Amino acid sequence: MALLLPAGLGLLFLVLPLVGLLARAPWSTLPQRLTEPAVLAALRLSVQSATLATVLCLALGVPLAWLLARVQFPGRRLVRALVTVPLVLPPVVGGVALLLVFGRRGLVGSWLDATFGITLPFTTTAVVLAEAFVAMPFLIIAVEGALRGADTRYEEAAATLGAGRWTTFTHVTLPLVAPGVAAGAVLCWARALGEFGATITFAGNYPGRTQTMPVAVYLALETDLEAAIVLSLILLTVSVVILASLRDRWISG
Amino acid sequence: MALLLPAGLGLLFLVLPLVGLLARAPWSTLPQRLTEPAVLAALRLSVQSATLATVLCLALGVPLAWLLARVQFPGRRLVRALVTVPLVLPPVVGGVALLLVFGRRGLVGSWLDATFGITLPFTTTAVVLAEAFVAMPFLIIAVEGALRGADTRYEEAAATLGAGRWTTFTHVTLPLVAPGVAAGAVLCWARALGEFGATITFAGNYPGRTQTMPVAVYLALETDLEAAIVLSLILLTVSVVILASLRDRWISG
Amino acid sequence: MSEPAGARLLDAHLVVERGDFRLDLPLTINPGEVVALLGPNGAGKTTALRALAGLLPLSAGHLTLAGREWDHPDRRVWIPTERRPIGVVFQDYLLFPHLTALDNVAFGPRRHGLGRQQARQRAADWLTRMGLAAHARRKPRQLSGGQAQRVALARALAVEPALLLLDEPLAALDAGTRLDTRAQLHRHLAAHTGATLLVTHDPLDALVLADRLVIIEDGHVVQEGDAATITARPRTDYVARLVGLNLYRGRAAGQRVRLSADFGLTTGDRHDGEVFVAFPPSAVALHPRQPDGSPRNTWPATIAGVQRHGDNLRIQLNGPIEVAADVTPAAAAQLRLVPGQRVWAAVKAAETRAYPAG
Amino acid sequence: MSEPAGARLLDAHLVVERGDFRLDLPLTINPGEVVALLGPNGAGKTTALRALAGLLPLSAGHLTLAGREWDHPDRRVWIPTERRPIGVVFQDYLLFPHLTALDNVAFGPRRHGLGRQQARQRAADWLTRMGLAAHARRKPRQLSGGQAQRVALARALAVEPALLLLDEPLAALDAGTRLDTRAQLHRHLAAHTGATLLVTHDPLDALVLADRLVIIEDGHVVQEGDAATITARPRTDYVARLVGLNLYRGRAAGQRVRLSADFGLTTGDRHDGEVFVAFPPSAVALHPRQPDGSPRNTWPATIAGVQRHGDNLRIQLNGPIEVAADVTPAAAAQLRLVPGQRVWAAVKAAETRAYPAG
Amino acid sequence: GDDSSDQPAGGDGVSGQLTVFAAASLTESFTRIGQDFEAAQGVKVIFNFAGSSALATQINEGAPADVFASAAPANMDTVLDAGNGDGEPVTFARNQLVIAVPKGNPDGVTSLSDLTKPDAKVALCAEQVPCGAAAGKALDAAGVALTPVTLERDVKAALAKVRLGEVDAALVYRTDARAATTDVDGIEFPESAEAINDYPIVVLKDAANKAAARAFLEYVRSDTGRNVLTTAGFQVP
Ligand SMILES: Nc1ncnc2c1ncn2[C@@H]1O[C@H](COP(=O)(O)OP(=O)(O)OP(=O)(O)O)[C@@H](O)[C@H]1O
Ligand SMILES: Nc1ncnc2c1ncn2[C@@H]1O[C@H](COP(=O)(O)OP(=O)(O)OP(=O)(O)O)[C@@H](O)[C@H]1O
Ligand SMILES: [Mg+2]
Ligand SMILES: [Mg+2]
Repeated sequence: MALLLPAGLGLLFLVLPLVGLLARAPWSTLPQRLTEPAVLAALRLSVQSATLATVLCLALGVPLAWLLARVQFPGRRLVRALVTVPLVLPPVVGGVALLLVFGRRGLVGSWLDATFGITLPFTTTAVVLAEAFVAMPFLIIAVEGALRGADTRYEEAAATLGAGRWTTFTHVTLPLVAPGVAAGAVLCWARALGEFGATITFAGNYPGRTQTMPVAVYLALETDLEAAIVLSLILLTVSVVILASLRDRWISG
Repeated sequence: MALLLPAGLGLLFLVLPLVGLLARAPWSTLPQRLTEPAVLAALRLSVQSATLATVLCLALGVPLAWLLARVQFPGRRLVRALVTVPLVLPPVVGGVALLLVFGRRGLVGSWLDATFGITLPFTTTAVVLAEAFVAMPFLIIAVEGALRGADTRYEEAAATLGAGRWTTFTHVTLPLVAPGVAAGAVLCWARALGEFGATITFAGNYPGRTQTMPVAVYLALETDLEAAIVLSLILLTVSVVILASLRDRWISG
Repeated sequence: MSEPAGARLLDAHLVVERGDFRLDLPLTINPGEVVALLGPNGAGKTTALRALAGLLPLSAGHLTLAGREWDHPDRRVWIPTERRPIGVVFQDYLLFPHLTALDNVAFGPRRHGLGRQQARQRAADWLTRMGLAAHARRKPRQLSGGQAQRVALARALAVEPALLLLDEPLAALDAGTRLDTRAQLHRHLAAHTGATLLVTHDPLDALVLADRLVIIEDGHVVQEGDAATITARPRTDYVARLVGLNLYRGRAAGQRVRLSADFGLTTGDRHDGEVFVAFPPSAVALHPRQPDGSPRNTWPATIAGVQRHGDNLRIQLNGPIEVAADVTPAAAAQLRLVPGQRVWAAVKAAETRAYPAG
Repeated sequence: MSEPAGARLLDAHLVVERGDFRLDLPLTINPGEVVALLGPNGAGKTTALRALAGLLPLSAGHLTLAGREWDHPDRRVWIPTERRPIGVVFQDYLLFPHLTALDNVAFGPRRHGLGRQQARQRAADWLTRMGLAAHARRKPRQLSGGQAQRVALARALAVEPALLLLDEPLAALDAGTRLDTRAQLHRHLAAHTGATLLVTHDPLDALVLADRLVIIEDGHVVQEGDAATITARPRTDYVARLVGLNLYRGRAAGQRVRLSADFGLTTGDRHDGEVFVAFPPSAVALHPRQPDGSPRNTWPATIAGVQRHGDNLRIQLNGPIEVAADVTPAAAAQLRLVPGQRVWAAVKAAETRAYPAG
Repeated sequence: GDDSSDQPAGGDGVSGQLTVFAAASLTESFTRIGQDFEAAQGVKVIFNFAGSSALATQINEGAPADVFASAAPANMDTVLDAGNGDGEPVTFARNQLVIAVPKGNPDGVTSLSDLTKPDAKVALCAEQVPCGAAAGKALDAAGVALTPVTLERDVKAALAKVRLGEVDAALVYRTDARAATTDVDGIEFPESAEAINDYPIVVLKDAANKAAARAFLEYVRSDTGRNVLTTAGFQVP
């Protein structure tokens, strides 16, 4: 089979480095790591904030994807291009940009501070925002692709039955593109979970509050390569287990 | 319109940080930056290696996505989960993992060195490999989603006309999911273009050979925030222009 | 056509341009009336239906239902599809693949303000009426083609639309189900106080279900009227084939009609000027030699094709005019009717009908 | 059925299970033979066709073409779809949306080894034969429903298959095009040396195109034979409706057939034991009062429904037996035939046919 | 959030909590010092470890911090130039370069000039980061022209290349070499004296708890603090 060879090669390319990590990991230290409260706190924070960031991305990104896929408006090309900005921006610069806007001295941040007394940076909210900023394009582009691939005639049929745009969207379009949305959400969640540069810049590195696993890995790298590998493998295992259980349910559902 | 409000909010959230950067950028230094040979070299290297990485991802990732979407085999859940590994692995750790496998003393690398005298680290090839490793999951997941959404009955029709799996794949399936593949390729290219952690870890940093724009941005950040912002904006503009011109052609094509 | 304007429920002049193709169709439908739109493939039937549904905007003209303007490009009036009280059955059903048959039918009533339970109840009633109660919980992919089409019909009817649009609603049904569904549809349409437009290829559907037929070709109306008129007096080849007649155009002088420079027919009716002449295939008799005797139209012809047609054979003949003739298998065997064979065709003047053209 | 086994091109016993539904269909087709598969919606026609095409595996049974086994679960034999020399027209066409009509048709020939130019040439020939030369460069979305179906037909025929499978190939065509396409199809099928299976709802298609009819209901064969036998002697309600007859089952003793405890008919034929009795709706006469005179079958009945049916009206009657009667509009007006009206029905014994059941 | 509000007062009139922004290379030493300080003074110390440049940006964008300990004077200057320092910074530690080679020194490296052999693969830090600037100065002082295969983004990355065997040698800080003695040997060389990197620390202008901040600064420079730093391989002034 002409398709199996490249597929196998691709899989090998993705899996071999993991094998390398597994071979190098100091397994004896694993139990001790797993009981360290700081590691557990970082793990919990990572999963929680990645999930919240995904929810935020779904709430804002799916409508934006719909706008790009279904509504003709002037400047659509520009908007579509702007959506890809956080993809290309080095995450650390993304973090700086977020500071420039939402920081205490920032465009929006100073107003938030003066009006509501809210400061975002260095809070768990900041972690969620940083992750959402970096991960949202993945969701938008995946969902837009799915929307373009979907047959718009079902939406016409819904309109003839009296469904407005909103109902058509929630009752017909979304269920039809559910696999695409699920794929986008997976990408988004995984990207948020692995996010490091923007998070440490915008939210800082406070254990229990803003120290996610990737940030902990970064710090561990400063002192101990093996420790960093073990932490990465813990993060990896957790995410793979969550994704494997979720995705198969979503896809078959 | 109940959909326009979140869409607008989402767009604002993505665009505001960019505004922050634009407001802060020292525009007067731009012409000088743009003529620096090191900047141009980094820019060219970034675009070239991201493009090569995308080609590599397409060649290996599309067949793998097809395998996941269309072929029932034992362990498919596991393979699907493994594909997401590079997404969650902090990129620096991904770079370490690549070193452990393809490095001079690595599993495959030592064999390559002994047999062919090839060492990958610190070469442009290493840049492409690092970017491909990090970006491939985006392509695979997007394409798999598109394949699942596509109507398999067209493939049945092709089979009745005598087309085997390979011909059906190239002549029917791929054209049908072209928008999904295009979306995946865009994600993949953008992610590769912005890739920093795995690249600098696996390929190192040498101007003209392995110094991509994100690496240059990172180093600029160490000394001069404004310079880093200008470099980021240059990278951004180039990628947005390329994406905007490519995507609209692909989507309408 | 001759009703007072006030009685019209639908009053439209549909002009739509689609690439090279231009639809230009004046259309009125009275309350309770069923109009069938017939025409060859590509004539613009689906285009007209989409314009009525608001899925295609008019390029010009207007569209008014019950005095309310739905689409009027000159006045920039436009009511979107979801605010038009319509029901549509699409040519390829378009059942929502993620919903069960029941939820597909309940979708419209829900949107029209019914509660979930009420909507499902109404949907269940409709499915029962369509003989599909047992399939209510199936997804569209698990339904056969004909089952899917009946669900689509139930879905459109369940919203009790003021304008019902049917794009070949019976095409995929088997003969038995078709009869039942046609009867049900007929019953429903008879009770329906709204307007109905039925796009169909099947003349029987049109004759049974419609009060009036509008026949279009290439985007334009070629004939319009009740079934009896159209059946008796087709005005184009398409309509003639639809109703199963041979049709010719010629110049009449009394009973004699000249069809070409060197061929004419004697007809039962007297006219002067441009006329159509029509007669059924069964009126054509075939003879091995030139028949003599009572005054009739006779001409030599060559057999171009033979098909079974019901219990009879339908023979296509070339010659001064192209004509179809129906003969019994016994007669065919006796005449050795094979393609290429030369025969004489004969039609009694009394069996032909002539009527003014233009 | 009675041919020697050696003459069979297709020899199959298709057993497929799909949820609750089970298809169990023995099927043989000789070289050049056209078999029509008829049955109500959901009977399993598409299922059988998919099993033949290799799109569904058999659960049991076997499938052999020209002595080569294609599917035999007991022996673990399985030839995949793309290696079966077949041509399929799907119920919903499935034209490749990204290819032009020409490239859709050229797809099969290309896969069968023709060069690009030759394949396109053959495709162009087929499109021309189908009257679609002008649409060769269109994408499927730009074709009307009927145009798309003709392209699908051309695509299936262009590979010159040994087994041609047609899932309602004419359903979406207008009456005129249908006649032409049917004639073309007939011509092609007559020249075709392979086997053809035609799934259809339209009895006319089946009668014109097929050499033999196989009728299935709920996955099982209920009747099989040539058109004349089936038309004359339907054995189920579905077949009776298909061919337009009233059908009853009863116990015969000579010319008298008892249909229920208190109702019987006198028939033209003599039999003993279980029989079917059939007569056409046109054989039923309606009278306002009980008719007297010549010995005939008469019974009181109530009008359940009236439909137009061609030039006549078809009346559905309740009573000791349910029966359909055709009357002229003039007669209907005279009898004031409205639902609920009580009338007397009469059928001459000579117009009924009885034949053994079971 | 579980952020603790004011802690009960303890020690010498300082109390509450203290936020210290410290360079990532100080993670181990400062964590130890912080624990001792907490025990001694009853002040809760919260650390934000990250790259010095990122910390400087955060401080200049209004991050709530009391103390900034930088791994390079340049990043300290960024903060001072923006007017965010309170008083003059003090240098509390110094770091010196060594040549890191794989354990056992297989190539027998003894001096900088051994690194110029044609087939030797050497990793340096990029000139934008402190260890790269220091390496440049040292190489200049030795009069050695060296073409590295890579200019790493920080000293840990350069060291990792040695540990994984990708390069034959790297110029790294003595503290880093010492932390990795299981995998690498650190070879001292005389020119490193020309390229010593200073670690400055300062109390910030917007500090919420200036008393505790000053106490922390003093504690870092006390004997206890110096001890921790020296153990890690720093020189202390
Ligand atoms: N999207 C399109 N772009 C250009 N031309 C189109 C498009 N859709 C349809 N047409 C053309 O418009 C004409 C009318 O098409 P329409 O679908 O209304 O025909 P129809 O009467 O419904 O035919 P059928 O009986 O075969 O369904 C056809 O010639 C068709 O080729
Ligand atoms: N995927 C499926 N899963 C379960 N049952 C199915 C599935 N597809 C079809 N069926 C059922 O199998 C039976 C046969 O379906 P099939 O499509 O073969 O009918 P058909 O004879 O082609 O009908 P039609 O004339 O309406 O096209 C039906 O009862 C249908 O509901
Ligand atoms: Mg149509
Ligand atoms: Mg079917």
